[in-house]
Amino acid sequence: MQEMIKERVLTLINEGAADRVLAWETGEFFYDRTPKFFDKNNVNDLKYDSFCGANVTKYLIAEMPKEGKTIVLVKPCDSYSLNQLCTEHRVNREKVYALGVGCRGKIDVEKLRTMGIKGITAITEEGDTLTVSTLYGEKKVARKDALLDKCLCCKGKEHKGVDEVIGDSEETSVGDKFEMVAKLEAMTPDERFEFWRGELSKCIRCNACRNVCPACSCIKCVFDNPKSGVDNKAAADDFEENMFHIIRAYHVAGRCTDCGECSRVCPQGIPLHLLNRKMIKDINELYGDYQAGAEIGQRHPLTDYTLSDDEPSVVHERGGANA
Amino acid sequence: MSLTNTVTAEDLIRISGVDPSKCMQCGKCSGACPSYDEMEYHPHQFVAMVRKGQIEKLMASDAIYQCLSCFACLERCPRNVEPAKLIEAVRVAVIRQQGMNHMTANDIPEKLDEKLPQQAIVSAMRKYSK
Amino acid sequence: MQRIGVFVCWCGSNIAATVDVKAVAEAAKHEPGVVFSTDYQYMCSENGQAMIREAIKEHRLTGVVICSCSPRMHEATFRKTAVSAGLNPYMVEIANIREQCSWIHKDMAEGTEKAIILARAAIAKVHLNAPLVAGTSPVTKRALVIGGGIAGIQTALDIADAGFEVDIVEKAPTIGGRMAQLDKTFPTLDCSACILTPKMVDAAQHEKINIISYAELDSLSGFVGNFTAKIRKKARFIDETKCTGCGICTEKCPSRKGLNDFNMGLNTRGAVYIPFAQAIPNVAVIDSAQCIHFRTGKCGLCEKNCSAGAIKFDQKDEILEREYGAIVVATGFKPIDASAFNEYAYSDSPDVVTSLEFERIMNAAGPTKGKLVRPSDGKHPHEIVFIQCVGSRCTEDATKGKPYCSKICCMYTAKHAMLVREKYPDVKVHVFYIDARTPGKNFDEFYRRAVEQYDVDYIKGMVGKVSVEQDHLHVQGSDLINNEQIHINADMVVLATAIEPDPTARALGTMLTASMDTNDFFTEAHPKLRPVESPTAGVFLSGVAQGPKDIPETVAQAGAAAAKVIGLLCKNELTCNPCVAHANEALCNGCSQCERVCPYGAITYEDKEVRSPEFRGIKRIAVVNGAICQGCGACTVTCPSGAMDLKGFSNSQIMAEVDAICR
Amino acid sequence: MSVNQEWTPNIVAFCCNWCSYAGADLAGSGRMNYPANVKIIRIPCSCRLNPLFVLRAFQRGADGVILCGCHPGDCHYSTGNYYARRRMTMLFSMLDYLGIERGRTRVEWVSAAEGAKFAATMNDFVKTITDLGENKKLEDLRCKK
Repeated sequence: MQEMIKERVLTLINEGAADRVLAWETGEFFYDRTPKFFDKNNVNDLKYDSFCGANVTKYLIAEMPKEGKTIVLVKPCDSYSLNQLCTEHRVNREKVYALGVGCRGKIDVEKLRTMGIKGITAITEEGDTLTVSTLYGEKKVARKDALLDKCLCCKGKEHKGVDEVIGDSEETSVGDKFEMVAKLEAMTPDERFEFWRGELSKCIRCNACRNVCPACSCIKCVFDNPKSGVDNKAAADDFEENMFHIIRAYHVAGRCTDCGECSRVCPQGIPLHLLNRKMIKDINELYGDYQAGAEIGQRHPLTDYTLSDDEPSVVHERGGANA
Repeated sequence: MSLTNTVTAEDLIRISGVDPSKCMQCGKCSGACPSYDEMEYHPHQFVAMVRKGQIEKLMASDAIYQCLSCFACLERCPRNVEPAKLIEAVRVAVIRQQGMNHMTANDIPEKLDEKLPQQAIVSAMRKYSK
Repeated sequence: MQRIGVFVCWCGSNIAATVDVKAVAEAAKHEPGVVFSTDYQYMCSENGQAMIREAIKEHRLTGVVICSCSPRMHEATFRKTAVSAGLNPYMVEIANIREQCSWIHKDMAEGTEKAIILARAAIAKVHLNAPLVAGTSPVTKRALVIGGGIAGIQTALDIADAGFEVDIVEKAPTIGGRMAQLDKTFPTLDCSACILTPKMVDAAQHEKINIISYAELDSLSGFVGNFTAKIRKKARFIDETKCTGCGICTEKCPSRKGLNDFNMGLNTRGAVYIPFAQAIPNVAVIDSAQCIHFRTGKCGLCEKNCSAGAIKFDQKDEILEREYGAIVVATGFKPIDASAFNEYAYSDSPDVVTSLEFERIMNAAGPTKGKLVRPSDGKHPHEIVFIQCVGSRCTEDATKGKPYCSKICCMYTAKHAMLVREKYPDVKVHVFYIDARTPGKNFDEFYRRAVEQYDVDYIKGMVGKVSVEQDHLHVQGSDLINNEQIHINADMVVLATAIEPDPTARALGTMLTASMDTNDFFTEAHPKLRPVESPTAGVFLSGVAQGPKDIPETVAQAGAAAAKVIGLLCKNELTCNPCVAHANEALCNGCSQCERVCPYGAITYEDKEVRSPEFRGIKRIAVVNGAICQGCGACTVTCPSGAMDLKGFSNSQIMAEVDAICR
Repeated sequence: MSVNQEWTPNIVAFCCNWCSYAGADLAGSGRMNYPANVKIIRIPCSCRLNPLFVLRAFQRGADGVILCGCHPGDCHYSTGNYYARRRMTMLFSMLDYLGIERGRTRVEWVSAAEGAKFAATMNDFVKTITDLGENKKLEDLRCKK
């Protein structure tokens, strides 16, 4: 598929339909896939394979002032982020050629490591099986066991609002994506508090979650703005750890497409997506099903209302036993 | 409501789910009633009398058995007061006071005709088990 | 650093009884920036205000905190005091230590402690206050009246008489509205046309009034004093400047099957028609859906017969763009569809008619030339039943009908009953009523005349069913007074159907951002004190668009709305509320979220060049129109970057208050 | 606040200018009592309440935060309280999800005529917070003196 994509990209650039492409290149390790802009001279270095988990759409924002049109490679899940960015006028859809690329779920090398596979030198795939070459010989792993967490709650194989699609996709979700949220909801407040203290106290304020998040696209973040009253560079105490993540989750509520990048990039392994997903679950339950980025121009639930919305006390009334 | 206690307006309101205070006494129910001439008290009077707490008169009246349960009053009421349900509630109250001579729940399913409104069957049954 | 003065009021014993005012003044002295602090019996008195003025000058104060009664009481007073001493009025903050402190607490220590905290919060806020200057915006001295019924005509005449230009936009081919359809008017029984048509002529001939008929508002932008409206003038396929209203075309037209709207569809008219004899403009209009020429390309008889050459088959809709300072909504009403009430057999028999249809039957210019006959067979009726409250006073949860009283039905039914008895004493007339509601000058006398003088049979009760029988209508109803059910064999049944807002009102409300209630009546800015203004500045309400009302009330309200419009148009410029939102250009992402929550449409976006440490170049930025913004702050919270802030209630000001309280 | 003295809660009440602030004034005019630890901050509309302000209050040691606004349908700005309703629902839900006691936050619609309701609401809220005790989960220790 990678070759077909390169060919198509070249054709588009040569035809004058676009000037550059935003895709992935190989990073420091053989499985690293880093976002990169290519032009027709270096498009040959473009990579697209099962390691391209990263969502590159956010990089388009900085590209907007440039002349010409940019091709962006989007997996089905990335297309939601692209649409949301267009809705928020952060990306001008007219300056983008959205090239949908097929996806059957992306591989998480960390998962292989947690299986105890060490010294990985290469990974090849055939059908549903991965062959992992290691320093200590070859190992076979079922592909589905090595998928990124975000692929386990895949948004489906359909690209939303792209200009063209190359390759086939598969839906890779397993089970209910709100399962863990529901589990937390069922805990007592003290148990939940302990859970989140345990997780959030790991935060080192590296800002990776913020930097990767396609919804966190502010030119200047409130945490960097001394006048916002909440600025801080490092979490000095428990509260600030909480505060940062509450505010971040709240700021993206209704806009978060649940792309799962925040948890993917967190070096401390904090399940940040559980905060966003809670907001999504609440929105779905209280204001009707809503998927951010499903199409351009949507009005998100927090900038909307109905006359008969639940009162905020609904929060207190739900799951009464744990009050 | 126990069998020995007197029936109150609140009991009837609870049984029927009818709020008699919504009634504006327009009389459209009684205008629509096909059994009007037979009935001692007419649909709008049921509503007014329940509101005033004159329950005993209603319970003693034959009017509750002359009501055909046709629901015309309920259908026409501009304020959704549903007098038929209130009349039905008076009947229920009478039956409950009479003891347990009515059908049991288990007798009902096999007698059920799907084409008939269920409430009509139940209320008719109560009526004839006087 | 601000130089702040703190003034603690005793309010006689109102505050001083439970708050140690001296202690509050003393505590305030120790707050940063406070250079002067004092207390006084009555700060709002002339002496108290003089004390504030002197202190501002003597201590070169830049900010003032008054610890006194609620700002709702005297904020304006103290702001004026500050202005007279040369200080910006928005550098004054009030700490509410009366209504929200001394009056609710009994313990002196408790009250004093809280008063000190409230004073601190106000001091903390005033530190961050900035002088605000109210902007101004010009006023276009022309009004738009939407709807050309009696409400619109009267409003337009009153505004025009004050010397301002007025445009009336009427969706029908003629002005006149519902009143033109009426036969007689209660309680005087004078002929409706006789009192309306002179007003229509006045409007048409007034040099300041411009009637735009057969037209609708397409879109509206702008704000109070500065609206721009796009008006769609629908093609009537007649050159208005040439048509003389001779009516020859209407006689020659071979397509005769169009229902005559003016006569409530009781008879038919040609495809080219003039709605009624006194129509203004007295110009024909072609119904293109009915016209043979438009359907087949043939015919054209009207064109051949028009000596003025006014027929223009190729006429297109035209968009007029006009500017206005004020808008009056006078969209009126229509009767509800009676066919939902099938117990009254409206759909089953032509002899069951609505009151407005009956009005046309009784009208000398109507389909029967004013002769009372049964629509089914043209025979003279001998017994007529009127039913009131059809679709009025139903509950919200009822499947049909309206929850409100339509207000006019009791009176027009009395009028109809009386007119029938007057003209045809042989006809028996029964009226079923729930309540006869006749509050109004000479109204009850009028109703009593119907009963006493004209022997109309008023029956307290309602009709439960009307059934169609061979040659009559069988009416079954209740008589609650006599406690009996009655059966009448009637020749005609007249339904006093509820009235509802014109169906165009809802879309118009959205276009004007004027709020409406659940029944689609326009909401007034205040139900008692501002009954002819919409909450949206510059939009005024006239007639039934605001709620059911009769002609005298409508005319009174029309005059009131006109007075409000004149009051606005008299001004050369409007002073804006300075506590408005504004976007920090360096922070704004241009994401459009603020625009979505703004109830006034005050936010637009511009591509602007920005130079800030984070961004250099051209970017999309939110721009708040300070003349439209009302300062609610909805945008400030929805803004993810914190670019949007509200003057006078800024993020940092509110947080400073929070900090002071939680200290 | 010192630890030795008997603890009383500190409560921040945000009131919209048009309904609830006037309702609070009316409670005062009617001499209806409610505890002095309720301090009112005036905001133009309930939709002006940024969730940041709520967090800020907790950070600085507030034990409870309550928002009062016009009844739905009565907003002076016609739609403000509808947005506030959704925003606060989501914020409260988030705080609850993090294990913060549900009772510490509340929204109550109080009209300008409901002085008695304002006082009753504040009495009830203070009681709830008193029963919950000090806010320990969300306070910033550095801000404590």
